[in-house]
Amino acid sequence: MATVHVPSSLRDLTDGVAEVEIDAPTVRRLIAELDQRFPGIGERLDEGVSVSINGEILPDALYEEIPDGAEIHFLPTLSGG
Amino acid sequence: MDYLSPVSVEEATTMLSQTPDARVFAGATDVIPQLRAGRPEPQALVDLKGIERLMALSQSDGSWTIGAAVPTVRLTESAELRAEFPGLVEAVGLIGSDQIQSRCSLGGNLCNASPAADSVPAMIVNGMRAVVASGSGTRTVPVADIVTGPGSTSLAQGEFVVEFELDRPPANTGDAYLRMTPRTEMDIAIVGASARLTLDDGVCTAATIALGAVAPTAVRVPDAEAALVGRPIDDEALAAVAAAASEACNPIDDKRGTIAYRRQVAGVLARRAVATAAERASGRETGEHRDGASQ
Amino acid sequence: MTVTEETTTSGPGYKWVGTRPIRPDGLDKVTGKARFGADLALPGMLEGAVLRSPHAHARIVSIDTRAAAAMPGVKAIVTGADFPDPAELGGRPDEEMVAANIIARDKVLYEGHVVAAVAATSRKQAQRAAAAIEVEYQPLEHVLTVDEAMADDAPLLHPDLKTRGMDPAPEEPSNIASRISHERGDLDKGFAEADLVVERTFTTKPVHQGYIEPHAAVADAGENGRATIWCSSQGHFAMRTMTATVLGWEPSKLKVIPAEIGGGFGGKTVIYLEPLAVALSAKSGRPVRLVMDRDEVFRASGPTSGTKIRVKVGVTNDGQLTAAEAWMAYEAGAYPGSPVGAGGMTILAPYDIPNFSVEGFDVVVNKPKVAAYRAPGAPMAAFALESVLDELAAGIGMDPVELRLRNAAVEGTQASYGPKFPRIGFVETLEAIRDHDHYRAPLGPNQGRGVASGFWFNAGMNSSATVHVNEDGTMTVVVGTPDIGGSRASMGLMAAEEMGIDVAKIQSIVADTETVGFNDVTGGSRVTLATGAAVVEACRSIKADLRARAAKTWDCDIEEVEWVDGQAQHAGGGETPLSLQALARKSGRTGGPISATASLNARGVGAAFSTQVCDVEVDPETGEVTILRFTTAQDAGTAIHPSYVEGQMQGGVVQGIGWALNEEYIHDRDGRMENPGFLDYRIPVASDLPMIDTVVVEVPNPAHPYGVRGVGEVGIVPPLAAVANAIAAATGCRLVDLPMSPPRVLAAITGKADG
Amino acid sequence: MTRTHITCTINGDEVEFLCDQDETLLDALRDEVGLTGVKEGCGTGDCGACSVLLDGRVTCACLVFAPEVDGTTMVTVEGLAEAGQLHPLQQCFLEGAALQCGVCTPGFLVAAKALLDRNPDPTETEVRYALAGNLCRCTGYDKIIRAVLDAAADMQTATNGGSTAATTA
Repeated sequence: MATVHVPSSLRDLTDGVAEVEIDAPTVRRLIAELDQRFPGIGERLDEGVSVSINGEILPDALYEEIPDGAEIHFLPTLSGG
Repeated sequence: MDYLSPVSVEEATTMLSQTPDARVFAGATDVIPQLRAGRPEPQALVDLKGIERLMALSQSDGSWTIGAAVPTVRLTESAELRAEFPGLVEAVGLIGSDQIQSRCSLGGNLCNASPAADSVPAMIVNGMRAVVASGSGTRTVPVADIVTGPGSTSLAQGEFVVEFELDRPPANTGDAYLRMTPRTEMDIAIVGASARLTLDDGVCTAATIALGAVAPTAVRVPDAEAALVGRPIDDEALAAVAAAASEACNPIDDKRGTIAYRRQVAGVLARRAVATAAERASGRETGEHRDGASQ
Repeated sequence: MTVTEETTTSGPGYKWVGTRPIRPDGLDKVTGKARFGADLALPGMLEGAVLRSPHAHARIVSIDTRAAAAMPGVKAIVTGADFPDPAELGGRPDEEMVAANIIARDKVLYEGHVVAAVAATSRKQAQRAAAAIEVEYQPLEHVLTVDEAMADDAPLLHPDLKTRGMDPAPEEPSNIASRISHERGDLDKGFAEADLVVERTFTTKPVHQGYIEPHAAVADAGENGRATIWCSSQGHFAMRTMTATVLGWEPSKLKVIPAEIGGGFGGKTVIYLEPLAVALSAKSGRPVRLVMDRDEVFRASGPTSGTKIRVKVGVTNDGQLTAAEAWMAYEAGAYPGSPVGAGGMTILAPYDIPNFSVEGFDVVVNKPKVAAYRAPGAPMAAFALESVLDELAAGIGMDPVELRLRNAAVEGTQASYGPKFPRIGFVETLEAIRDHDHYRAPLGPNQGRGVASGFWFNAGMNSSATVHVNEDGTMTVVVGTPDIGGSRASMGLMAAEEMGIDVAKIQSIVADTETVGFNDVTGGSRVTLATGAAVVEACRSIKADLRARAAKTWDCDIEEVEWVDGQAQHAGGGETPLSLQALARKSGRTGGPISATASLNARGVGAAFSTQVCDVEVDPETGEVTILRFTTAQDAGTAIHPSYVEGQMQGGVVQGIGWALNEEYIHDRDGRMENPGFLDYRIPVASDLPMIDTVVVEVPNPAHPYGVRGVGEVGIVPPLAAVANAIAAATGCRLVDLPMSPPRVLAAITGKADG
Repeated sequence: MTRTHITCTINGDEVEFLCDQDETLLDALRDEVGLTGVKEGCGTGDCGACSVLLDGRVTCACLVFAPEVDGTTMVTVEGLAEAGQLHPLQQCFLEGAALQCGVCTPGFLVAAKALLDRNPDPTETEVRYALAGNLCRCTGYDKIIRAVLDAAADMQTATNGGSTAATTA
C-alpha cells in the first residue's frame, strides 16, 4: 500500500481529495488505478509530471517498482532557465 | 543617404545649400541610433570631421578654441584643460563610454539638443560661445542661446557650429558638474547640475549655476546665483542654492524620473556642485574622482 | 594565475575534477573565430526582416502584401496564413501557444507580436518591404498588469480561456489561466501561536534575461521537404521539435546545427525566428538569415513575469516560524505559462514551517509571452518571503542568519512542495555566511547589510553522449547540450577523471541533431549533472571494453584487469600495462573502433541552496544605492571546474542585483515598451559593482557519480531580497516594489521623514 | 545606389572593400570584410560588443559609417594575437575563465587593450570605468576585471624584464 499525494492542480478531478491509499506494484499500474478511480487523471499524469517515491524524484518512473508504505508525490516537471 | 565629407567650412556650407535635406554630424553617436530608431532619413549625411578647423584644439593667452567635432577624449586627456575647467572636463567625460568618448563632440552634444546633455550646463556656466557658420559667413553666439527645446536649435537651415570659444577663468575660480544617473556609467542624466564660482577671500564674487534634464533646455538658476554673490559659501547660502534650484525646475515625468524626484535632486546636486566649485576656487579640493582619473 | 576565491573542498581526492584547465572552446572565443548565431553566411543567402504589431491588443482586419512583394529584391513574404492553424495542430495546449506566439493570425496580443516576415536580397530591402506591408488593425482594449487583468470587467485576451485548478471549474472565461495551491497544517492555529506576524505585499516588474547576443537563425529548405537550421539556442533538439510543430512538419525533416550561443539564461529555450526562416526559405528556394535587433529582443522575446505577491508569516519570540501564507499572481504575458507554479513550490521550500497555505495565479496580459529566466519564478517569490523574514528577525531581535538556521530544511524535512528532502546543503550555506569575515565587518554611516537565502530544484531531463577513443589515444566527447558557460570543460574533466588520462587529451564537442542522441535543453542547471552522467556512463562502457580487450591480449579473465591511471593493469602484476594509446592503436585487431554511447533521463537531481550577504551605501539625498560588498555561498555538490562554478554564482548574483536596483520593463499607457534598449533597460555595468566573493560549499549529491548538484540558477534567487534587506538596514525603509531605483528609494526615505 | 570603394588597414593588412554610403562599419566589417569576430549586441553603442580600435581609439563599429574609415588603420579582435602568439589579455582571459558564453569577449579584449595601451598599470576602479561601455551578462564582471589586472601585471613584468610574480589578490 502506498500513500499518494494529489497535487492541487489535479484536485478538480478528485473532488478535492488530497491523499489516497493505493496498492499497486509499479507506477504505471498506480496511474491506471488512479485513472479508474478518478477518470481523466491518467491523461493529465501522462505528460509533464514527475513522480517522487520516498523523496527521490524520478522523471522516467513508469516501470518503477513501488515499495510498500511508499510516499508518492506527483510534481510538475520543471526545467528551468 | 549619401555620405559627404567636406574638407573646408566653405565646402560644407556649399553642400548644405545645395542639399537642403542634409544632416551634419561629427561622431555619429546620436545620428546612427536615431536613424535606427526610425527617425526619417535625410538625403545626405555631411561628415564634418574632415574639416581641420572643427578638429582643432588650441589655447592662447586669453582663451581656448575647441573645434566642434573634436572627440571629447582629447578634452579629457588635456591636463591643461582639466586644470582650468575640471567641471567642464568632468561633464564631457560623462557623455558616454570610452567608445563613445572616442567619437562624440561638444558640437554634437549641444546640437543634438537633448535636455539631458551633460556638457551643456558646464558650457553655459563657463560662458562658452559657439562660432556658427553658414553660407553668409560666421556669427558668434552664446552656447546658452543655441538650444531652444528638445531636439530643436536656433541654428538656421544650413548652419552648423564650427568651434567653441572658452575664455580662461579669472583667478580663484572653480567649476563643477554633477549628475544623477541610476547607473555609474552608460546612462542619461535624470538631473545634471553645473556651478562656477569665483571667490575673493572666501566671499563669492561671481557665480553661475545651470541645470540639465529638468526643463526643455538646460536652464540657468539666477536666484541661486544671486544667493551666493557677495557672501561666503556657508550652509545658509548652500541651502538657498538648493531651494532656488528646485524652484527653477520645470521637469516632466518620464521613464527616467519623476517631477518630484527631479526637483528634489536638482537642489541637492546644485548645492553639492556649488560646494565642490567653491573648494576648487579656494584651492582646497583634494580631487579624488570616482572614475579614478587623476586631476 | 592567482585564484582568490575561496573553495572549500570536501570531496574525495580527485585528480582532474576540481581543477581549472583552459576550456576547449576558449581559444576560438578570444580570437574571434567562434561562430555565433548571426555569423553564418551561405552562398545565395537572403536576409529577412519581421513586421511586428505596433499595438498591444488589436484585431487584424486585413494584411495586404502586394506592394511589398513588388519591391526590388523581395523574394518571399509570409503571414499567419502560411502556417498551419495552431488550433488544428493537434498538439498540447502549450504547443498551440508557442505556435500562436510565433506569428499572429486574427489578433495581435502584444506590441512586437509578429504579423509578417520578408526575405530579400539585403536586410535593408527586407526592412523596407516589411514596412510597406499594409495591415489594417482594429485596436482593442488591453491589460498590462495582474490587477488590470484580474479585474471583473477586464478585456479578455483569449475568449475561451477558463481557469484551470479551480474547484468548481469556472463557467466564465477570464484572464486567469490557472490557479495553483499548496497547503499543510492549520493556518489559524499557526498564526495564533506566533508572537509576531508580518504581512506585506510586494511587486516586481518584468525583467529580461538580457543576453548580449540577439536571436538569430539561418534556414535552408531543400526541395525534398527537408530543411537545415543553424541557430544559437539553449537546445537544438528542442528547437527542432518546436519548429516542426509550428510548421506542421515531422521533426526528422529538420536538422538543427547549433551555433555558439551568446547567453541565454532561459530565454533561448524557446523558438522565435526559426519557423519564419524555414517558411521564407521554403517559399524563396534560397537560404534565409533572420537576426533580431536589440529592440525586437526586448519587445518580443520572453522576459520573465511581473508579479504581485502578498506574504504573511508568523514567528515566536524564540525564532520558530509557525505559519506562512502566500498569495501570488504572475504575469504570463500574452499566453498562459508564467512560472507561478515554480514560484509557489519554491517560496517556502528552504524552511520547515508546520502550517502554510500558498495560492498562485497564472495571469495573461498584453505583453510578450514570458520565457524561462534563471530559476524561473523563484527570485520574486524569495524577494517577498526573505524580506518578511528579515523584518521578523529584526522584530524579535534575532540575527537574521540565526532565524534561518533555526527553521532551515535539512535531510528528511518534508518540503513545502511535497516530498522529503534528501541530503541538502542549506545549513552549510548559512553557516558559511555566518562564519565569513564579511558578516562581521564594520559598516559606516548610511550603510547597511542584508542577508537572504534561496532554493532551486535543479533539473535532470534527457541527455545523450557519445565517447570515441581516437587512434592516437586521445578521446572525443560528443554531447548535444550547447555550451553556454564552460560545459565542454566540465565534460572533459569528468571524462578525464573517469578514464585516468590528461584532460588535454580529451576534446569535447557539441554536435547537431543528427550526430548525437536526443538532448533536452541546456537549462535548469542540468548539464553538468545529466549530460555529465551520460558522459561518465559512456566512459565506463569504454573502460569495460578496454579491460576486455586487455584481458584477451593477456589471455586472462576480465576480472583480473584493472583500469588505473589511464591504463589496463594486470591484477597480478605479471603483464606490462597497456595504455589507452596502445589499446587504441591495436583496436582494429581487437574488436574494431572503441566507442560508446549513453542515453538517460537523469535521476538523482540535487536541490541547490544559496545564502548571500550584501552591504550597500544609500545616498540619503538622492536615493542612489551603491553595492559595497557582496558574498555568496552556494552548495555546488561538487565543483567540477571551480572557475566556472564561481562564474555561475557571480553571474547570477549580478543579474539579481540588476533586477533589484534598476531593471524593469516600462510601458506607456498604450502598452508600448518605452525602454527597448540597453541605454534605458539598465543592466549593471562593470563600474556599478564590487568583486563578488564566492564561497563554494560542497555537499556532494549522493545520487551523482561525482556529487554534482547543478549550479547555474540558484544564485539569482537571493539577491533581490539581500539588496532590499541591506537598504532597509541602511535607511530604515522597507522597499516592497522593484526595482529599487533612486527615485523609489528617495521617495521612501522622504516619505518616512515626512511621516 | 553607388557603392563606395574603401581602402584601409585592418589588423596590419591593407584591405579594400565596397560598401553602401549609409552602411555602418560594423555591417561592413562583418558582411563585406568577413570579420565576424566583431559582434552586434545592440547596434546603438550601448553594449560594446563591436568595439574596434580605429586609428588607435576604441570605438563602437556600429556607430561609425563605413565610408568614414577610408585611409584609417583598425584593429579588431582577430588582430590581437601576433604571429600565433596570444596577446597577454587573451591568455589571461583563458586562464582566468573570464568568459562564459564568449559573445562579449571580443569587445572586452579590444577595449581592455585600448586601456592598457594608454594606462599600463590601472587600478581596479580604473579598469571598471574603462570597461563600463562593455556589457557582459554572464560573468558579473569579476573574472574579467581580474583577467585585465593580471594581464597588466604580466605585461609590466615582461616589460621590466623582472621576475616578480603577478598577483591580483
